[in-house]
Amino acid sequence: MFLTVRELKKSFGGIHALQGVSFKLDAAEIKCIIGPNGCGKSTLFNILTGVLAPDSGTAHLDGTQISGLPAHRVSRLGIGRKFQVPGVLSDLTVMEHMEIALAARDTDGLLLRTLGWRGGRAAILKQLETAGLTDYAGQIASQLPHGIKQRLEILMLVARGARLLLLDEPTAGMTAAETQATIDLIRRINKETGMAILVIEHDMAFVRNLSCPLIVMMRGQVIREGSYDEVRADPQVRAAYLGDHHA
Amino acid sequence: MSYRLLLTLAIWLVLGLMPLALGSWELAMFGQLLVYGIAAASLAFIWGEVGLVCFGQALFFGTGAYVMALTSKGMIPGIPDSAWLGLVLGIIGGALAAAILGGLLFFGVGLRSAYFGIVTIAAAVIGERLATNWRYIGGFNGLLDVPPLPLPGGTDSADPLMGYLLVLSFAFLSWLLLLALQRAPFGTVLRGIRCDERRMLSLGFSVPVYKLVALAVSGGVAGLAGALFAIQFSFVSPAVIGLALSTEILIWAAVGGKAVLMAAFIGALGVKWVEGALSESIGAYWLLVIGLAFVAVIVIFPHGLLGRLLDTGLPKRLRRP
Amino acid sequence: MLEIEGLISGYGKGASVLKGIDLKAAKGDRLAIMGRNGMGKTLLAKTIMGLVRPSAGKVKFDGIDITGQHAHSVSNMGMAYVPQGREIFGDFTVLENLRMGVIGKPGLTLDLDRIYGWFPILKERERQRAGTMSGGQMQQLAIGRALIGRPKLLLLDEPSEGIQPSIVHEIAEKLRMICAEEGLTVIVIEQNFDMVEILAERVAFIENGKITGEVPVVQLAADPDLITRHMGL
Amino acid sequence: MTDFSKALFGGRATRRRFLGGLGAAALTPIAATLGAPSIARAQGAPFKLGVLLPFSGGLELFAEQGMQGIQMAVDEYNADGGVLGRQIEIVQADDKTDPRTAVERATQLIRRDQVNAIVGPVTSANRDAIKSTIERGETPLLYATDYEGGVCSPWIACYSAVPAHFVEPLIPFLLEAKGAKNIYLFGADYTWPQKMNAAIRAKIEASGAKVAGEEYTPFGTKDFAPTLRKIEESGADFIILTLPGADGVTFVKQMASSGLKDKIGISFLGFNENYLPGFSGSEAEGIIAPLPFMQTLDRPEAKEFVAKQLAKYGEKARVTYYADSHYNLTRFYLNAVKKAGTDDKKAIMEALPGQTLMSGNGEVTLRAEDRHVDLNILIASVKDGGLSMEKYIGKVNAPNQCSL
Amino acid sequence: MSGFLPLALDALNYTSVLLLVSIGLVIVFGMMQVINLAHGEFFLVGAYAVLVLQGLGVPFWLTLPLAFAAGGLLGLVCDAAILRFIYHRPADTILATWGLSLAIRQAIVIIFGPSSQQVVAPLTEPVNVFGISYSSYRLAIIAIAIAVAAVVFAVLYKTAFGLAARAAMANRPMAQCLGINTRRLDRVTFSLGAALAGFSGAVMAPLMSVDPQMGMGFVLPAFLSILVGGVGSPAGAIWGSVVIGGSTTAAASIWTPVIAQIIVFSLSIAIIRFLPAGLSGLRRK
Repeated sequence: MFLTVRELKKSFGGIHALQGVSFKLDAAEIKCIIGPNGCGKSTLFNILTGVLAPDSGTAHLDGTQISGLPAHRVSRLGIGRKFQVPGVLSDLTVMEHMEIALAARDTDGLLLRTLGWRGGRAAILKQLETAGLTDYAGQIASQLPHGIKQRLEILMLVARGARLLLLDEPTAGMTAAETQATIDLIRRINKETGMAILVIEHDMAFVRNLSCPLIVMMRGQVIREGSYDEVRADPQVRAAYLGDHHA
Repeated sequence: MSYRLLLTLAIWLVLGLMPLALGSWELAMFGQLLVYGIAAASLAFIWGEVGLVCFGQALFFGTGAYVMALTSKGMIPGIPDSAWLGLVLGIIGGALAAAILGGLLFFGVGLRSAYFGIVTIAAAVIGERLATNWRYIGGFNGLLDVPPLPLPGGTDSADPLMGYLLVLSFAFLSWLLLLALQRAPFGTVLRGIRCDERRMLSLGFSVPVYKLVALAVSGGVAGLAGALFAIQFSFVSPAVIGLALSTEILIWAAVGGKAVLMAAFIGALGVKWVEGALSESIGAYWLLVIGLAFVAVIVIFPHGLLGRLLDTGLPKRLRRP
Repeated sequence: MLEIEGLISGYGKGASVLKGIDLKAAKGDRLAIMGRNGMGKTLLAKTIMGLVRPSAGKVKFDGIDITGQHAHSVSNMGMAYVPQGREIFGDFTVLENLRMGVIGKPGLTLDLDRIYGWFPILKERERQRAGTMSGGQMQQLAIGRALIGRPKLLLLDEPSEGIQPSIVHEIAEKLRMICAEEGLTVIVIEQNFDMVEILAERVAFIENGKITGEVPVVQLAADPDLITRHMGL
Repeated sequence: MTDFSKALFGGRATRRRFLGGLGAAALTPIAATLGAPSIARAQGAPFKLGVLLPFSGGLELFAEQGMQGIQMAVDEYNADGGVLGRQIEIVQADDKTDPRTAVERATQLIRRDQVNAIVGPVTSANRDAIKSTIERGETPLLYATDYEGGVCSPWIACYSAVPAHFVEPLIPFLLEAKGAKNIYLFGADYTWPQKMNAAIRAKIEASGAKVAGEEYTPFGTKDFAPTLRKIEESGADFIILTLPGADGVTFVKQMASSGLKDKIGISFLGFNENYLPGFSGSEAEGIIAPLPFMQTLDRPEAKEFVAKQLAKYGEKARVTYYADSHYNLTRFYLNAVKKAGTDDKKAIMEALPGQTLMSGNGEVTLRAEDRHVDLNILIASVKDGGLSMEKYIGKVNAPNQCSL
Repeated sequence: MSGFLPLALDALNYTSVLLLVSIGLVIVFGMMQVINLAHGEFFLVGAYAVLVLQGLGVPFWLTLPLAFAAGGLLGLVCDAAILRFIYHRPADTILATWGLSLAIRQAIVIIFGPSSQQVVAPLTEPVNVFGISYSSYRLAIIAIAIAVAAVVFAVLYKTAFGLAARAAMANRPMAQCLGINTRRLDRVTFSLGAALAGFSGAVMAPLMSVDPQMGMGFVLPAFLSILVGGVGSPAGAIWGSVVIGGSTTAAASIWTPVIAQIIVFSLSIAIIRFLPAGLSGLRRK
């Protein structure tokens, strides 16, 4: 198994954010975690990226334990994360973002190598061109349209060269067309780079169109795994989304 | 080449040609002011790139000055009394002081930037107290009779022209170094850290190490400025290590432009010059005027007086295609 | 009561998220605004409230133009806001939280009995630190804090978030009752149809920063596919 | 109300006085030109005297007092035709009580203004800081503040009370006249108090009395309770204070408030008339200070000097030993210029020592061996809010400062 | 080494003084995130207010409230003229208030002259407490500091203003949404901080040299106090003053004031380093 998560538990004060979450992900597989706000998705991502250490349980990437490692080490092992709030560096230009991502890939973030790094303009422009962001190259990130910010962030992670991509609500705030473009982008990234991708999302249209296996979380637990149709048919899941009333 | 870069280069050219136009008094004065310019630029580097408001800059400056004075006076056991060696050791000393401070503050539970400022204030005061109490390095009065730097051709830095050219060359070299770092991918990473440390961590950059190295580089340049101070002013004392100088350096950089090396550099020269002129012309009122003028600059020009004018922008490789 | 015309707004210097919102609510109306995450619903609430300054457009409240007014003046004119995440003062006691609802408003007394009548749990927990209560209790406190200021309009952002379905139901019923009693105008931003169905009469859908349609709740309840279509569910 | 308006306008009036003085200095050359056209036209350039004093930064008062002396000396010589047939012009510079600024201003005075000599500064740190600058600039430095001793440079002349001047007469006086047996030494954390106390300790121990304790405090300390407690518990019967400026005032006030001052005697080195307005009631009463001069000194030369100062700076002016020392050292220097007959700095510096003149307190000689003076010392104490004589000591010979 | 009781009294006294000075600082810093480097100059203005008022024949105890008003008035002016433009730029508030401090201090030098001025002490005779003789005015300061802290806490925890202020400290936007005019609150808060500084200056005036530099010695220990105590809560000023005041007095009693300063600064750096939320942050965890 590429990513193995076993019985992760985490609580803050009296709130049990994760109450024993386990799941698996194959190499080059896309899975989507859905669940209402506050179900523990973000805590899970924080543990998988080294921002938080779990109270108990483990996570392994390709046989290496990643739970409990500091964030930059986890990143170097090949986990890239896209944050829920558009994760761009507000006063940097798009090209600077790409330089940071490419430098992180080529140097593993090691300082001495950064000093000598000469990845350069050509690689940056090529990346931007593939993602269709060339027009925005010189713009400051805080001034970008919302959707472009999201795409820029994903592109950074791709350029950074992760083996596993964690996407936290990648289409939040996007138009339907932008959402579709993002789905295409995710599919293409997956196909071309063989990256495994774990998505958190609660936009069901997105989930349906991405058509991948789903993991449904609720109140810190995995309540269901399966395909879109299986999950949609599950009364418990419908309850989580539409309230008891419709169950 | 942007007109801003041209302007910056023109300033260097003018500074380089000044000896043709100026008498020995102006050269001697500028030879002293340029030292402060280097210190201001060293602060602008970490303030602008990493966003650290550092009240400890004088600590690095002072370490450089003391190391220089002790070495050239032959007061460090086992180290020959060479002024040039002192210069090198001064740079290393400043960098080391910065690295130690950074090592204490950046790792583990990180400090928010306002706290960083206050903690460095306390560190500057402690540095000043230690220097005052350490008899070997001269205590409160400090060390006097620091010899000038011998230069090829039998002259030394005590000569106004030679002193000026010496400090100017080091100022130019420091500027080149800091600018090169700003414009290298390393600088881009630092700016990324300024925007969002968490995200840079998640991209695989060990943020504390980068901050530490940036602070050490800044400290090294400040140490160089301190070493040059020792030979230009021929003395060192706790006054070059404490809070008063730290605050002054912040002021110079803020008035000139805290994020732009050249603006901060000129800011130091300008503020010192205006201070001198005001203290001669309006007597006791000069501090009042300086204080209020300074408040006005901070309120009205968040980027400093020259920040926008001298911002050389991004390197060519990062310009829009 | 509330008229919004061509409202354009965004965060910071960034591009606009709301791209021309038009919305009307008469006195006594109970309007829900639904839309997917990130469509600008919360920004809409913040812009109405005066926390975010719109770049264009107009907001009229009770006949007065409040565009660009500070949040405290908007509040004092009679608009109460229950934000997403409730934002109660966790370090304050329940009573202090309730007092916060009146101290900014001249001429109001702390009419606790009225609030405790609706939410008895708050009376029980009066001296407790608000941060230690459950999600549902905090939500009742947030609503109580808004109502104690005797607003004309109640603006709720995701009141069902993070609350057990049974409690959502209870809160929704209670809100409906209160609104009817007080003749309050309500605007509720929601994703949870359960809450919307009980509380609102009318639903406006927001997508890509614009209002894409308005449907009576009865119609939505009768035809669940309508909501699926609008919400992409 | 008058006191208030004095407080309100006192500072400004002083300022105007300086500016007025400068104006007068600037105008006199014109008068001289009219009176003696031939010489003045031949040598029109004024003879410049640099003054480097802390006009801001906390020691303004010392600067004002020093300036009072210098200005009077210069005005007297100018009225007498100046030196070398040229009028003397004062070039004033503010060292902000900061060593870095002192070096900048010294450089400016030497290189830009090309002064013939510099009078000042006040603090030892600033004097040490500018030492190399004035030696390289080969410009005489005239230093007229009491200090820790040991300055020996061909370019520096000192009109200063060094430790011996205070310690030699003070300790026997405290032991014999005041019955002190156990003395606590407390000072600010810098060179002057440390050197001073080393000398005091040696003298006390040689005289068979005891040092109850020795302690230093950082500048700017505002709470002296722990130290006062220690002093009380040490069993000391006298304190010798080397804590100049505001901190010293604060210490004495807190000592008075704690009641300790009624039990333990206090001697304050460097105390002078400037400190008096800082105290209220009986807070300062009984403070013993060794001084080379005081305003109320009952000697003809002192009365004459004070009268001249008051005539020049107003009846309310304060005349301290700073005014006296700066006045005398400036006169020594201007006499040397006359004696040398040239504005060659080296020649003037060589002509400087060996002179004797009447100071505000007896005859004083500028010694040839170390360019320091032997001062006439008196011991005063605070009585009824003013300084009054306890004992007149007379000439004290300090050791050669070049052989320390 | 002194007995415990005198040492405790000395420590309590210095703690009280620090508390007086830092309580205004913590309110301003905690509420507005403004690091007010001009705090020492508001202190100075309070002391000089006593000087002027005593010159006019106002009895000492009556000058205290007037010094409070003087500090507050100056704070109001500074807020209106300077600070309201830069509240959202914390680093710049440090620099601007530093410039302000320079200007105020020099204005005092120009108006009153640079020298120490005389403030007549109201209580001069030491009294006997538990068998040791102690300065009666110092005892008065302890009482005043406790009273001021009590009043400030009563205002913060018992009045509507205090509730609003604490609410703005905890969640600014929400406070606005509940009808709190935070802009006006800022102005009142800053003025209150300045007024408290002025008041503490007036209280301290009889015990120290009244000169233009007098405020500077307090600013740094007061800042360390509020950082050590934690700026998130007004109670932080109490914890911080106890730690800084107590350790300064103890170290100065055991060793020397110089060593005390070095120890206290290092200790503060260590506390701030490992407990960024200060000591009052511990309790909340």
